[in-house]
Amino acid sequence: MPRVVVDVMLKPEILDPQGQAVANALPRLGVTDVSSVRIGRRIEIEFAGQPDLDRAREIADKLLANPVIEDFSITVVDAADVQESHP
Amino acid sequence: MPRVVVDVMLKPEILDPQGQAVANALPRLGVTDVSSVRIGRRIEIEFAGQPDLDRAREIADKLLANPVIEDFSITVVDAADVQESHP
Amino acid sequence: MTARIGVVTFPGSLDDRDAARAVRIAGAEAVPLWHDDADLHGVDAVVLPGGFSYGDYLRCGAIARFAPVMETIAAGARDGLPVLGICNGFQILCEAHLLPGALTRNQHLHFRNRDQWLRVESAGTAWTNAFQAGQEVLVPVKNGEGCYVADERTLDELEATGRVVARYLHGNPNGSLRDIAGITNEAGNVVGLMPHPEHAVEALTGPSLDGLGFFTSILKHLAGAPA
Amino acid sequence: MGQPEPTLADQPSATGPAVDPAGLAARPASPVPGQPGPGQNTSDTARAGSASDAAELPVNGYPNGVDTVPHATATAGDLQPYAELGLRDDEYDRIRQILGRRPTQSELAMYSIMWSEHCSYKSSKVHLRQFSEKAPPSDRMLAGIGENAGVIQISDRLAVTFKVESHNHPSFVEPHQGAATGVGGIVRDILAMGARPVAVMDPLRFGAADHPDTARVLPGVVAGIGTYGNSLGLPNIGGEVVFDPCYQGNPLVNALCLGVLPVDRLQNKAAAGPGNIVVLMGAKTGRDGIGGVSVLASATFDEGSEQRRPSVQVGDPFMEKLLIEACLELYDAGLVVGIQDLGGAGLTCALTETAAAAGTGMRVWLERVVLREASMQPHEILASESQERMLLIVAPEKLEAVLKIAEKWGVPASAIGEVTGAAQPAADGQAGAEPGRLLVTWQGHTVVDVPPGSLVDDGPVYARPMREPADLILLQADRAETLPRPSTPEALRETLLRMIGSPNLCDKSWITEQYDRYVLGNTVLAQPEDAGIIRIDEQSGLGVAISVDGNGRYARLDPYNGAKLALAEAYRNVAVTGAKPVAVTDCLNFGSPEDPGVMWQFAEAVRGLADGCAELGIPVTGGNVSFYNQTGAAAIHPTPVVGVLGVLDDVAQRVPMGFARTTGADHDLIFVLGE
Ligand SMILES: Nc1ncnc2c1ncn2[C@@H]1O[C@H](COP(=O)(O)OP(=O)(O)O)[C@@H](O)[C@H]1O
Repeated sequence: MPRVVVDVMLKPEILDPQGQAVANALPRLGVTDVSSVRIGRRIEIEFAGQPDLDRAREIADKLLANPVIEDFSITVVDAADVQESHP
Repeated sequence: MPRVVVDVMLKPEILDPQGQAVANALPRLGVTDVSSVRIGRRIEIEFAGQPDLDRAREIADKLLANPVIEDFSITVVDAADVQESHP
Repeated sequence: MTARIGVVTFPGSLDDRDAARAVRIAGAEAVPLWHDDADLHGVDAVVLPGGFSYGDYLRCGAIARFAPVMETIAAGARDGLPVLGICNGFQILCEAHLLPGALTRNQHLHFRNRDQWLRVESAGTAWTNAFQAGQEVLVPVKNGEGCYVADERTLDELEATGRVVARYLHGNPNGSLRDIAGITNEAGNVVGLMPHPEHAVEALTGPSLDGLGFFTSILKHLAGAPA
Repeated sequence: MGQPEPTLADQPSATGPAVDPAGLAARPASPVPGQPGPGQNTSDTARAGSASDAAELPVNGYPNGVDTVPHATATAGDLQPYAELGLRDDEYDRIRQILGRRPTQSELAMYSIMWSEHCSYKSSKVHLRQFSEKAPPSDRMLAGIGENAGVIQISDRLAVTFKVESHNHPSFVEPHQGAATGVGGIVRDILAMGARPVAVMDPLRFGAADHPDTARVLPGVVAGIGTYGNSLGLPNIGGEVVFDPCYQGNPLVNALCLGVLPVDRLQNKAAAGPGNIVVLMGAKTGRDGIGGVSVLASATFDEGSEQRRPSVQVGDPFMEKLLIEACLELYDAGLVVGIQDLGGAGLTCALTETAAAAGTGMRVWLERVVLREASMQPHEILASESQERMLLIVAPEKLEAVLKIAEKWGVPASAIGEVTGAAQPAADGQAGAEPGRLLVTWQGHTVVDVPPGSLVDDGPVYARPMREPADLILLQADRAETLPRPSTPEALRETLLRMIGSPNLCDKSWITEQYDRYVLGNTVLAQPEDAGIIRIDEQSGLGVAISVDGNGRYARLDPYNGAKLALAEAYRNVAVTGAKPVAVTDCLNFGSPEDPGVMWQFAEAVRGLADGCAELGIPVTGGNVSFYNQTGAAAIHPTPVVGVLGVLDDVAQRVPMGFARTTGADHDLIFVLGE
């Protein structure tokens, strides 16, 4: 079944302490070539019928993201078509 | 600059209280045709040079996702090419 | 007549009985309000207590904002109804756009509970008129997402118009911009506070009695307000 | 309202005007369309036994895709994976003997989890008896060992209940969720007694502070405990943080909860009254921790554990908070006959324990359980350890009111069965509902037909071999007196600095700051005090003090005295606040009971604790045994953790730990009491 995915990320100017914490931990894993890590939310919405993009946009705008600090983007994904998945 | 995106979602059989809370709140916004909401993390990693997928996979496996309860998937995105973004 | 102060309970509210206790100790009647009941039962002021409304899933306060009682409170607040949001209540007020800015994850990523010194910056609000501007008070903080953020323009405006109600002293417990612990709206009737004054109202259980001032303030305010 | 609230116990915190019941949070998932009224709806039982079972084509190796009682009877010779489920040959034989046939798949799952060490206490039972046998008489104890938690009367009107439990293994696998659900579990035990949970404590033990895995486990555990307790609005009033390499592969996460109840609100778990309805209330049932009890709690983490890695439970503290409020409202309205929390062994444990406690039978329609995943098999539904669920026994005429309160709080609830009589034939005279049996059907097929007591009370009991560990003499010979002592001021200074800087003695506020200690507004003492104190009655000042203590290193050297030492320390910590110690709870964390050395340590520790309690004149009211805490062949130090509860008539009289200046005096005298 197709689903709508809403990605919510902190606006670039808002500090992301979680992402920073991950970035700071990387050298300990031997990873030194990462310049930035940002952590946001991925929200997968399944509709009973046809996925409704306008509806999803409305939900995202009113509830899923706080426009004061966050941006969001919306995509429709075919569930069968999910990328390389681990494990 | 291209970046690597790691999407981390709870395994399907694991309870997702966040998603459930959002799903339960939707009727109050007048949305009644959503059958399920799952909430995970979207992690955007920028590499200093060329994004390194294997590296990203290793980071995801060791640090970003807990394989006991979560699955992850990895994609390379061209930052210029980010989908419709609000607001 | 004793003032009637409503204390709202959302599913997941935790400090509601504490807020009610503080209201009573201050000498008013605490009136329980229920999230699903849009009727404010004629209260003179409202406290949105601390806790984890709706589990604080998604974002703190994001879901509570849509509760029926909030619609009435928002409308009332715009007409001057005094509203105090404590911790989760502050988060709800920001989510409902009754106050500017937002509360985000503590910079150190931990929940933090400690006794915190504050400076009351503005004694001109409905909830702080019992203090002197500049007065230092000791009140517990306890939150995981108490880091106040807003854009520079908003922050400047809050400062310029005296709408920063309280600031953290001797160490900022969560990374709030400009050490902001509480703010008010333009009219001074809506106040959001991250620290918990309701936990500083009894010598036996709190670090001080300083929190009581927020609750006696509202009585003073109501006594002075035209009926 | 507007009346001062007299006590913590008797007011639901969050009852607003009960105007419109429908909470936004969650609409109960379709509560019970067709109620099983007493005596009706048994026709599907009859169908279960009919020939249709055999006629269908096999799916999953079973006709109809499910192993039924008639099928099990017809295929007595089928091999079953009992060994993989942790059952011994003789245990499996006993099951066949009890049933007079091979167990169905569901029954096998049920026996394997109920007869596991974790649920049956099969290795510890013979020793734990001493707690009752040696216990001093107490007229305060309203409920004791065997109940969900011990209940102690503290005034004419009020009682408290408290208990400590372990969640060690899950917390190693998934520290955050493991620890969080540990708190959730003990809170439901307290709730099941009729109490409002009012405080938590968390005795913790980790490997070396500088070991990399401690950096994974400790923050997760602390965040898990913090998140769950904070979100429930329960002040954390104390605990322990101990580092020792012996806990490296096996951290100890113990959690204690305190609850308060009016004496007349005491609940019990007996499923009394044939015709009463069995209601499952709380979160939906999913595939959480299936096999968790048998695999997770009775096996060690060695190679190969990768494959049988248990599915971990994820906690939802918000649901638990709603569940608490809903239960308290049900109690206050007098709507439940019996109640039991669902923890380890899930529905299996709750159904059999409630029925066995009353000596009744039970009839359950498994398809009425609200599922998170529709594809779940009956044995999975029975074994699921989904969190935040309670089982209620409700009189039929009260059912509607019960469902209404659940709906008000946004908690799913559904009637899944009914209590059947101990000596009463099925109401419609058909075969099936035999007296005093647990009969479970799934979509018309009988999947379980067992005497409930056989799972609960008649499990195996072992007097395991015990032998003093061979290295003990050597360890004891290495006496403290022989250690070098600092003899110069410099050496003394160096020793002192080393001690102050050691992780075991250093300030713990970096952990305790992550816990809410103010919520509920009755915390009189908490960290860094020796004991936590909670005010119970705001009018009179009546309150209780609790301390938890343990010393694994001491217990390793001498388990008998090590247990006594833990008891004595907790007792002293409570007494110095001014409280009178009245009750004990304990969590006994040990290695494998199949190791005679560990078994000896266990027996000694239990004997020590029982003797210590007898000497001090206070009873053990409940607790928990956690075995198999080891990595490979190496067991942790024997670690009995002991909690002592004391009563203060007026918490304003408590004595805090810090020296306080006496007003008017220019100096104070310091005395040392004791030897
Ligand atoms: N995991 C914990 N959770 C809550 N409180 C804790 C925890 N660990 C330690 N504490 C508290 O911190 C204080 C100091 O602990 P500790 O150094 O172990 O003291 P003591 O040795 O006197 O028991 C005590 O009040 C104790 O209850």
